[in-house]
Amino acid sequence: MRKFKEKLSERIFFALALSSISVLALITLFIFIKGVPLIAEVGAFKFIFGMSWAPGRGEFGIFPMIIGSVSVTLGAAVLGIPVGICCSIFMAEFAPVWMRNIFRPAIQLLAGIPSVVYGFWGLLFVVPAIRNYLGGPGLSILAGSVILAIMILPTIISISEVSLLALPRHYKEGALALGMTHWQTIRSVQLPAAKSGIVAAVILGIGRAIGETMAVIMVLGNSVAVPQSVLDPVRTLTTNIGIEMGYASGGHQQALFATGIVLFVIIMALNVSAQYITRRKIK
Amino acid sequence: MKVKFPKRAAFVMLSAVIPAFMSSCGGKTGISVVVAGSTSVQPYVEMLAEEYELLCPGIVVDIQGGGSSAGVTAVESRTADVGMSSRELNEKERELWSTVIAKDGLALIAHPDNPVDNLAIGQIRDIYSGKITNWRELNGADAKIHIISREEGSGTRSAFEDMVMAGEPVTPKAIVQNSNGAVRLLVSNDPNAVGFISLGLIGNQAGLKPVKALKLDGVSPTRENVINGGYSLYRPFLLVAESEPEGAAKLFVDFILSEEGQRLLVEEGLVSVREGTGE
Amino acid sequence: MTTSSDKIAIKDFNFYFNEKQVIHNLNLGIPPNKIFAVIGPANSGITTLLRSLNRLCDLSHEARQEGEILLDGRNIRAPDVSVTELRRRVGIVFDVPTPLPMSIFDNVAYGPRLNRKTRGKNKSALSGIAEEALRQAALWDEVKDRLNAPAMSLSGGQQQRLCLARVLALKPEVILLDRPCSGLDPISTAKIEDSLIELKNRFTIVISPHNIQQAGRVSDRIAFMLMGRLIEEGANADVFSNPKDQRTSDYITGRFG
Amino acid sequence: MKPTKPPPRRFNFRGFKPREIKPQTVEKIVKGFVWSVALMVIAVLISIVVFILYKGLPVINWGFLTEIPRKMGREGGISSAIAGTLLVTAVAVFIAMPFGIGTAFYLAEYTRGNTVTRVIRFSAESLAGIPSIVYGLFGFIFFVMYLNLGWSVLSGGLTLAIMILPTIIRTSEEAIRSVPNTYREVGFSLGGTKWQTIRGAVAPSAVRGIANGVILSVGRSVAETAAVVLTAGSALRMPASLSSPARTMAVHFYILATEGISMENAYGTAAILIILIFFINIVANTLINRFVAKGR
Repeated sequence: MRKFKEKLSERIFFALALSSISVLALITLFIFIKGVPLIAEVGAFKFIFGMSWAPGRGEFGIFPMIIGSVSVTLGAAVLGIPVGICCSIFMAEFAPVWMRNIFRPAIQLLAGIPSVVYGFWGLLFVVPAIRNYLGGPGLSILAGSVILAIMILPTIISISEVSLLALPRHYKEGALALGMTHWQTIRSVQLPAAKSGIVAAVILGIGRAIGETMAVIMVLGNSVAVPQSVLDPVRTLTTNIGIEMGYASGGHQQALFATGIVLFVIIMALNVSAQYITRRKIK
Repeated sequence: MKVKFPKRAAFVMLSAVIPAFMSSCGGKTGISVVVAGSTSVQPYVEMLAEEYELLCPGIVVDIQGGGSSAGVTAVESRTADVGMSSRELNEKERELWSTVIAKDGLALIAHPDNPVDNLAIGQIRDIYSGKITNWRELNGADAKIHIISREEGSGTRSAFEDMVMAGEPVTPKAIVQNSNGAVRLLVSNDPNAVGFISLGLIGNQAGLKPVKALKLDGVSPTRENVINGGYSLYRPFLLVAESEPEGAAKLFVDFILSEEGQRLLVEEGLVSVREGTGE
Repeated sequence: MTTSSDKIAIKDFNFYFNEKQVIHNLNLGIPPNKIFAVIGPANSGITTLLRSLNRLCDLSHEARQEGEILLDGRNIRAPDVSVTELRRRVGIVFDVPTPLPMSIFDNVAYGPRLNRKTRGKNKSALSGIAEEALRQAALWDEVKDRLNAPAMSLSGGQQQRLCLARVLALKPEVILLDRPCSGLDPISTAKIEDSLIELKNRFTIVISPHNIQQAGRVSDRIAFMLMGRLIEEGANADVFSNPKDQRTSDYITGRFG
Repeated sequence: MKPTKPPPRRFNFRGFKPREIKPQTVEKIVKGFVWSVALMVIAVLISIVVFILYKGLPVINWGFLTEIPRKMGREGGISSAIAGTLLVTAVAVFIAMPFGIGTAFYLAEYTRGNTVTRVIRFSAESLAGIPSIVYGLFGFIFFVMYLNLGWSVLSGGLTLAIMILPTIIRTSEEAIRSVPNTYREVGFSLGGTKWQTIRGAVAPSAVRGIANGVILSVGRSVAETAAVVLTAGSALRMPASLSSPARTMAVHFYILATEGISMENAYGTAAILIILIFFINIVANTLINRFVAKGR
C-alpha cells in the first residue's frame, strides 16, 4: 500500500509535469497549423522580408514590423537598463533604510499595474511631450521605448537589487577594509559578483519589452511603413496582432497567426540563447 | 450639445409600455439569443439588449464581438442567431437575411486650431494616399499632416476606403489606431492631425478636449445632412441571420426596429432607419 | 571481528563518493544493548558510516558502496528489505538539532503517524507514545505544559532532546547519534548522556561523540577510525588504558585530532 | 572637435597627477548622480499611481462597485467587470495551481538530471518567455474555436492558467528547493517514504513560498489585457456561468479609455484595479515576511 502510494505519487507528479509542458507543444502546434498555410502561400522569404502589409489587397510583408519590434525593444533596453541598474544600486547601497522600506513595495506595486494603464498614461503625457518638444506626431518609436523602459524598470530594479543584497557581507567589508571608497567597492566588487543576477534581470526585462502589446498599441502609432527616425510611428509584431485581430478573418487572420509564428520563433531563439548564457555562467 | 432624455421620464414611459411589450415577449422564459459580429455595432446592440432584458426578463441576449466577418461566419455556422455587420454585405453574403438597423455617419476631424475646415473628397483621397503631405497645400499652416487611419479589416476603415479612396491604397505611413476614441483623442491633442470617426462621437463630452468636424465639399457632417442626403459619408449597421429570424431572436430584432429601439440609437448619435437618407 | 551475537555486523565495507574512497575495507561488529562509540578526527568517515547503517547515504547519487552490513544477520541492502522499515528500526539523531517546523507534539508524533501500526489507534494512544518518548529523552517535564508550542521555540539542547524523543517514539532497535552534543552546553550534554545510559538496556546505541571525554563517559565499547580505516576496537577501559596502536594512543592523549 | 591626446607625462611633478580625480571626488559625483536618477525614476513611477488615484478615487462609490454598467459603461458601475475579473482569475488560478505546483515538486524532488527532466525544465522556462498576445492567439484558436468554448470565462481562465503556469512553477520550485535538506533527511530517517516526506516535512515549509508565487500570478491574471480580450470576450453583461462571455476590469479600462466612452469611469476602474493589486501585494508581502521570520 505504501509502496503503491509512493509509486502513484511519483507518477502523478510526473503526469502533472508532463501535461504542463505539453501545453508548449500544443501552443506550437495550433499556432503553426493556423499560420503556416499562409506563409507557404506567400512564401517564407516574401512574408518575412516583404515591405508591404495590406491584407485587404493580399499583401503580407512583415519586415517593417520586425524592424519595429527590434528598434522599440532596443530603445527600451538602452533607456531602461542603465537607469534600472542605477536604481537597484541606489536601493541596495545608498538609500537609507526608511526610504528602502517605502520604495520597495512601491516598485512591487508598479510591477503589477496593468500595461494598459501605462500605455494610457504614455498617451496622455509622453506622446504630447514628444510632439511638442521634439516634433513629429508624438506617437513614435521613442514614445514606445520610453513607456516600455518605464514598464521594465520594476522588473530590472527588484531582481538586480535582490542579487546585490544576496551577496555575502564579507565581499563588501573586505573591499572597504582595503581602503576602497563605497563606489569603488560597488564597481569593482559588488557589481561583478552580482553579474549573473543582473544579467538575468536584464534578459527578463527585454523579454517583457518584446512581448508587450497593449501599452505600445496606444503610443507607437502602428503605421506599417519602415521608420526613418525615432520620432516616426512604427508597428511591432505584437501590436500587429493586437490591433487587427479584432476584425480579421480568413487569410488576414492566418497572416496574424503567421506573425505570431515569427514572434514565437524570435522569442524561443532568445530563450534558448538566454538559457545557454545563464547555464554557462553557473558553470 | 446632446439633449439628455430625463431619466425619470424615461422610466415612466417605460413602465407605460412594459405591459404592451410583455405580450410581445411571448411569455417565454429562459431563452437566450446569441448575437455576434462587428465591434462597432456591438456597444449599441449591448445597450439595446440591456433595455430589452428589462422589458422581457425571461429572455437573455448574449453578445460577442469578433468583427463583421466573424459575425457572418457565426451566423452561417449557426453558432450565433444574429450577426452584426458594420459594412455592406459582399456578393456571397447577400443570400443571407439582413436588415439595416441604423446608419452611422463618418466625419473627418481635425484640431480646432487648424485653419482648414473644408475638404473635397479628392483632397481627402490625396491626403490618405500620401500625395498631399503638408497642410500648406490645403491652405493651412506649413506643417506635415499627421494622417490617422483605422486598422485593416475594421468596418470603419473599409467604409472609408469604399466611399473615399476609390481603390487607392491608404499610405503605409498613416498612423493606425484601433478605436474611434483613440483617433479622437489624438486629433484633439495634435494641431496637425486628421482622422475619421463615427459621427456620434464628435460631440463634446466631459473630460475630453473638442475636435473640429471638417466639411465635406462644403457640407457639414451632421445628422440632418445625412438624413437629407447632403452628406454622403455614412455606412449601414446591419443585422444578418441565416434565414428570417424566429422566436426570441425575432422579438429582439423587432424591438431594435421599433420606435423605442430606434430612439435609443438616435440618442447615441446614430441615424435612424426611420429618418431615411434621402435616397 | 564480528560474531553472530552482534546486533550489527559490517563486513568488508567500502564506500565511495564518486571516485573518492571514504571508507576502506571495514569490518566491525556492534553488540546489542551497549553504547558503542566510534571516535576519530574529522574526515575519518564516521558520519558516512553512521548514515550507511540506515541507508541515508542512498539519497546521494554520487555514493557507491561495496561489502555488506547485516542487521540481526540480514543484509540491509537485500532486495526484499524495505528501506523505510529499516530506517524505522535504525533511528538517527543528527549533529545539529533538526526539529521540523511544527509543534513539539507533532514532531514526536511525526514518526508514529507515518507508521501503519498506529493507524486506527486513537489520539490518546498517540499521546501515550509521545509522552513515553519525551520522558525517555528527559524532556517531558520541561515541555509537558506546552506541547503545542512550535518546536523552534525550544532551546538548542531541548531541540536536540526532542529529536532524540522523535526517534524513540518509533521504538527503534538501534539509535545512531552523530555528534549529538556538538553545539550544546555542558548541562544539556549531561542530560542527554544520562538519558543514553538509561536507554542502553533497551536499545543498541551507536554514537559518534563530539570529544574523547564523552566517549569515555558513556561508551561500553570504542572503535577508533582514521582516514576511513578502522585502527582499533575494544572495550572502553582497554582502549583508554591500554591502546594497542600508537595512533590510538596519540589521538586519545590529544596529540592530534 | 577631435579629442586632444594627453600630453606625454614627462614633466610629472611630485604630488601632481594629471587627469586623475581623487576617488573621494568620484564617490561624491557618482553618489549624487545615482541619487538623482533614482529619485527621478521613483517620482515618475509614483506619479503614475498618484495620477490614476487622483482622477479615479472621486468616481468610486458604493454604486460604482455594485451596479452593472449601462450605456456601454458610460453610466452605472462596473460590477460585472469586477465579477468577470474575479471569475476569470479564479478559474485560471484553480487550474494552474495543481499543475504548476505538481510540476515544481517533480522538478525539485524527483528529477535525476535525465533528458526528460531537461525537456520539462526547458519547456517551463520557454513558456515563461512567450508574450501574452501569443497566449491570446492560442487561447482563441484552441479554446474559443477548436474546443468550441466560445468567448467565455472558461476560455479566458484556461488561457490565463497557461500563461501563469510558468510563474507558479518557477516560484514554487524555488520555495521547495529552499527547504533545508535536513527536513528531508529527518523525514527519511524516521522511516518515511519519499511521498510521506514531501507531504509531511517538505511541503509545509514550502507552502508560504508557494502561496506567494500563486498570489503573484493572481496579480498577473488581474492585470492581463491582451490575452483576455481575445478569449473571454468583452461582453458587459454580468457573467451567468463559466460559459458566458465576460469583460475584465483591465479590458473595461482599455475599452472605456480608448473608445473615449467615459474617462471618469475609466479612471475609476483603473483606480480600483490599482487598489486591488495593492491589496494582493500586501497579502504577498505579509506571507513573505512571516516566511522569513519563521526561517530564522
